[in-house]
Amino acid sequence: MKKLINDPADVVDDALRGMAAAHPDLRIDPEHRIVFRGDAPVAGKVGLVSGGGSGHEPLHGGFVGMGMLDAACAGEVFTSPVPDQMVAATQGVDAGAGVLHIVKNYTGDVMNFEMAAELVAAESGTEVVSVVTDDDVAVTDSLYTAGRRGVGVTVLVEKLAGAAAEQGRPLAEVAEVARRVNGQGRSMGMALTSCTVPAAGKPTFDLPADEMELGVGIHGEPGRRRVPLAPAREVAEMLLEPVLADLDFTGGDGVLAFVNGMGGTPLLELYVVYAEVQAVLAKAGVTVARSLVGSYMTSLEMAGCSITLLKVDDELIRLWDAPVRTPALRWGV
Amino acid sequence: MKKLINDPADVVDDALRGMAAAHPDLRIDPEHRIVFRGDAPVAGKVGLVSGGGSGHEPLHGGFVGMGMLDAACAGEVFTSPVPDQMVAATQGVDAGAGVLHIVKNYTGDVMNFEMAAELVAAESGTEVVSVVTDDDVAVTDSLYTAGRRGVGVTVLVEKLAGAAAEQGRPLAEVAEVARRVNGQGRSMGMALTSCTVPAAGKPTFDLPADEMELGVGIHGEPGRRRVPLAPAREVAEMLLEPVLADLDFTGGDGVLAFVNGMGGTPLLELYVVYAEVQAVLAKAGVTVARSLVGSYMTSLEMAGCSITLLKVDDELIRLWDAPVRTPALRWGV
Amino acid sequence: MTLDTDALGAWVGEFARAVREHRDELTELDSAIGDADHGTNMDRGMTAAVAALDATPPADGAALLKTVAMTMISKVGGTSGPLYGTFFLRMSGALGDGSPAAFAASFRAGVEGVVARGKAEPGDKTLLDALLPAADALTEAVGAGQELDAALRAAADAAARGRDAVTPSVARKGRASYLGERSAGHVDPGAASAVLLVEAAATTLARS
Amino acid sequence: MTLDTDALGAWVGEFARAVREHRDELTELDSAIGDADHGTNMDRGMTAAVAALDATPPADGAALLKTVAMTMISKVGGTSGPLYGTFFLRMSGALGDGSPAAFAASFRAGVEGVVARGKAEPGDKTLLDALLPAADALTEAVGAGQELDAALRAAADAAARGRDAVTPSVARKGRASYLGERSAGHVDPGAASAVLLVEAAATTLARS
Ligand SMILES: Nc1ncnc2c1ncn2[C@@H]1O[C@H](COP(=O)(O)OP(=O)(O)O)[C@@H](O)[C@H]1O
Ligand SMILES: Nc1ncnc2c1ncn2[C@@H]1O[C@H](COP(=O)(O)OP(=O)(O)O)[C@@H](O)[C@H]1O
Ligand SMILES: [Mg+2]
Ligand SMILES: [Mg+2]
Ligand SMILES: [Mg+2]
Ligand SMILES: [Mg+2]
Repeated sequence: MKKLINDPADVVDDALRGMAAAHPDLRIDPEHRIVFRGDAPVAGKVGLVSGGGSGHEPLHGGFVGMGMLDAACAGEVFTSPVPDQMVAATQGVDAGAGVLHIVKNYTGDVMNFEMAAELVAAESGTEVVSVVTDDDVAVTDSLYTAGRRGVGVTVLVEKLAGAAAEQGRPLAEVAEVARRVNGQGRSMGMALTSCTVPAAGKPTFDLPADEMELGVGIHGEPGRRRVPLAPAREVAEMLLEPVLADLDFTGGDGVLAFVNGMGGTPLLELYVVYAEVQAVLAKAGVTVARSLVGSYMTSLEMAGCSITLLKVDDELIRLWDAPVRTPALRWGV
Repeated sequence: MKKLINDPADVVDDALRGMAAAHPDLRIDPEHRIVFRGDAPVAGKVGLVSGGGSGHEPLHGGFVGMGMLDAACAGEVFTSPVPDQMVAATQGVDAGAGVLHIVKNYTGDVMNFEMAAELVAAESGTEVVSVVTDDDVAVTDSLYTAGRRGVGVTVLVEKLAGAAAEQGRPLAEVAEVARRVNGQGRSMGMALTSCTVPAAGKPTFDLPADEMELGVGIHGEPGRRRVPLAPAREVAEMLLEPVLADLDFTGGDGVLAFVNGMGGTPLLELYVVYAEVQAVLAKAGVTVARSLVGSYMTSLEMAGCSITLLKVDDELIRLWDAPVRTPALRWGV
Repeated sequence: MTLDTDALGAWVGEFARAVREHRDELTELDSAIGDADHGTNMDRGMTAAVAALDATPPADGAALLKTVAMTMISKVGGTSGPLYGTFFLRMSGALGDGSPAAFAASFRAGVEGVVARGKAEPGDKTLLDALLPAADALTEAVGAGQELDAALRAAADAAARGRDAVTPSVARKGRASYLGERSAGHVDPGAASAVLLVEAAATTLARS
Repeated sequence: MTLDTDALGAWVGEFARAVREHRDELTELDSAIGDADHGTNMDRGMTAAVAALDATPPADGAALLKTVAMTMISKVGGTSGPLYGTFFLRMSGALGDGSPAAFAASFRAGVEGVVARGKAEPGDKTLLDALLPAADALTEAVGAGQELDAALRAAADAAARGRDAVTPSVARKGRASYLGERSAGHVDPGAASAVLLVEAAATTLARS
């Protein structure tokens, strides 16, 4: 295992120390492993809390700040954080307007956030609403299983609901934005190589030199199938085909197109993919209103990418363009 | 070779198509492979032109925009662009106030930029000043060789000289800022894995599973020596030791500390490294005034990092904090 | 023969030891159809649970199981933290008088807690596919008047058979469900750790 | 016997062919002590040069070499583009009457252009370590009244000896210099491509 880390058991704590040092305008609770917005709780504002296993950086800690999250809980690598952390985060951001939990749809994340919400309800008057993201079209038969995974759309929910909260909108409306974004977004990912969980010490899966995993998750969960390596042009088609089949993205005010790197894929390649995504969308009659290209929701050092499309309207475009000031997304301020 | 590309011969053109699609506020000249600021030439402003081989993204094209570069020329992967490109870029950004060339110290880059400057001088009245960055302390005996390489400090020169140009300062002053930054910055890098040049199709070097390259460049040039894998703590020490030995970074207004990822290393690990950098600097009596953590000057999919320290003063801190609006660095606007 | 605090402590200790011994194996199983952390998760939690019991010796069996529960919930995360946590919490609340029948009933209460929290059904390829047959075997054996050691052996064997029985199945819950058909033929990591739990009971409690 | 446009065209064509044949080998040499692009660079440039000559047949030898020069400069980049470009440009400007003596002089002018542009010295482990001995051998042989074929053979052999002579050395210019002692023992990629250039001359021009 080749990684720039110390003891695998310390990865999360060490990275949080680094974040604390690099971002003095965030406040980090090392004991609970929470990244707080420096000025949380923000008077009158709905608090946004998210979190999940580590190994997906900049998600979620890198999205804490003005216009996005108020707090993010960091779990062990690929392991949901625990209820205690979520309770502490929720209490730390509550300014009386209630708190939105943004939860990616994984059994562990959902259960831990549920337990946290139960504890908060039992212990305090804080109103908590949870929105679960589940945008991954790689997961079929989702009715009879754990359902679709929450992937790329989570970043967009955090930005757009964050902007709505920043405008001072009430909890119900902020949650509604989050739900709408989740409902209008779809994603699909692929991997060229496996990631290596530090504590496991070896690659989660073996992938022959001439194959790739299609429909891979962000935890190195193997995908639905293995296919021969293909040029970026075909990869874009293979990823977009099920996305476009699942929801009609034509017409209206167009889409936000998000090409996300899995951690080990350089930006050069993501731009190559984005060029092909644009070409596929143009042919499919889908207009791109906004785009995002970069490694925002990673899977350790896995090489690969995911593509997320979000149907947008005037309001969502305004929320997207609204100022944001976090380590990983920043504009307008 | 596992990459998200089409034909290796088309990588640069394909990526530029992607950049053009993703960043409508940039103007891309596909024929000359130049990324222009959308509003170039900017009246009254000194123009900043840089460029180099591709494969280092976001450098340089991702640093084009308000407060940083006016144009970036993209060469083939790891190959300096050609004089024609630099001439076209220089002419395209010249608003009468002259143009600064920011050149990384590699024989090819220096020669091609020199030829371009000669051509510009012969053909037009545009005043061109070149500043060559050479901050890599891995290269010793630099007096008798091609000299030190230009690495991490180049990003800082582009930001700081870009901010000075944005203030409307004259060419001589902007060049002076660039030279001062280069003179006060030092870097050192390492790699855990090799990169693979698309046209070559296989890793540039083989690195055993238990070794790393110390003093590696950003083109997969092998480093000065191979050492056994070490924890991030020791890596930070090994990289900082020669940097701190080369220039006194104590006292004054402190430093800008920049931990840069080589392309295949995820942000999680960069934060782990940054935590250790802070610790080493604290012990060495060096104050950190500003920091930057991320993959800003990559070497394709190479895993590894470099550390750059820049001695800053009040003026440089102000220039650093000044607004910038580029695909890869953005704040204050 | 009663299942006192010491006996339950021995069970928990033996489970922790077994988890440590099989940690890499559990993670390996989770690599094939999950995210390669089940062994690490369980080991982190059970190590912390044993440490918590050492630090503050529990007043009684219920307190002991509650400490284990709260430690799993606050130290593990993921899917297994809440599920094993809920299992021990519900057992703790239903422990009764320490008789074999009470133990069987509280074990079943724990398993029902897992059902309530995770909403999985038999055959979904989860820890339940080891725990439910174990609970059934235990209840039946104790009800039929068998000695505790025989009853626990039956439960452990039922757990192992349950784990193996779902191995050919396609997972319908948890992370393995994302693989669809590709999950068939792999041992479920959670079912494997649940077998260790029941085996640990057979090894330690039978001697009580 | 004069070195006319066709003869020079044959030389350039043969160099392009040889570069293509040895492309991967040159890149491999550059992987060891550089950035793995020398073969790709030279092949891209020489392929474009041949295409440019095909598209617009040059009026004379000087025009031919100038087209090659400008193509190398505008299509290659890196270190080899400007250096090979300067070589052909200076040769073009000094081509003279097409006699062997004039060819030797213009070859030397080309090599001096490389020195002026790259500021390397003999022994620095660059293309010059093949080109300088070749120029010396050519001048000497032609001056001694040898036939062109013998003179070019001598030049090509001198180039190869020069390349091999610096192989044990530590590079002091270009990217290989960053390796310090680790560059010793490796063949310099630029010196290797320069040998192909002189070999191509010996193969084609000798027949003129
Ligand atoms: N809904 C569920 N109910 C019961 N057990 C489940 C459920 N979902 C998953 N599991 C069990 O959890 C195990 C995985 O645990 P673990 O790897 O620790 O968590 P995670 O999947 O969050 O990484 C699976 O092997 C399965 O036995
Ligand atoms: N200053 C110099 N003068 C002459 N030749 C040089 C000089 N520096 C480097 N070279 C030659 O250039 C070759 C490398 O060319 P190439 O790989 O195409 O360019 P780059 O090093 O820019 O990738 C080296 O092998 C060496 O022979
Ligand atoms: Mg997990
Ligand atoms: Mg090169
Ligand atoms: Mg798991
Ligand atoms: Mg090279």
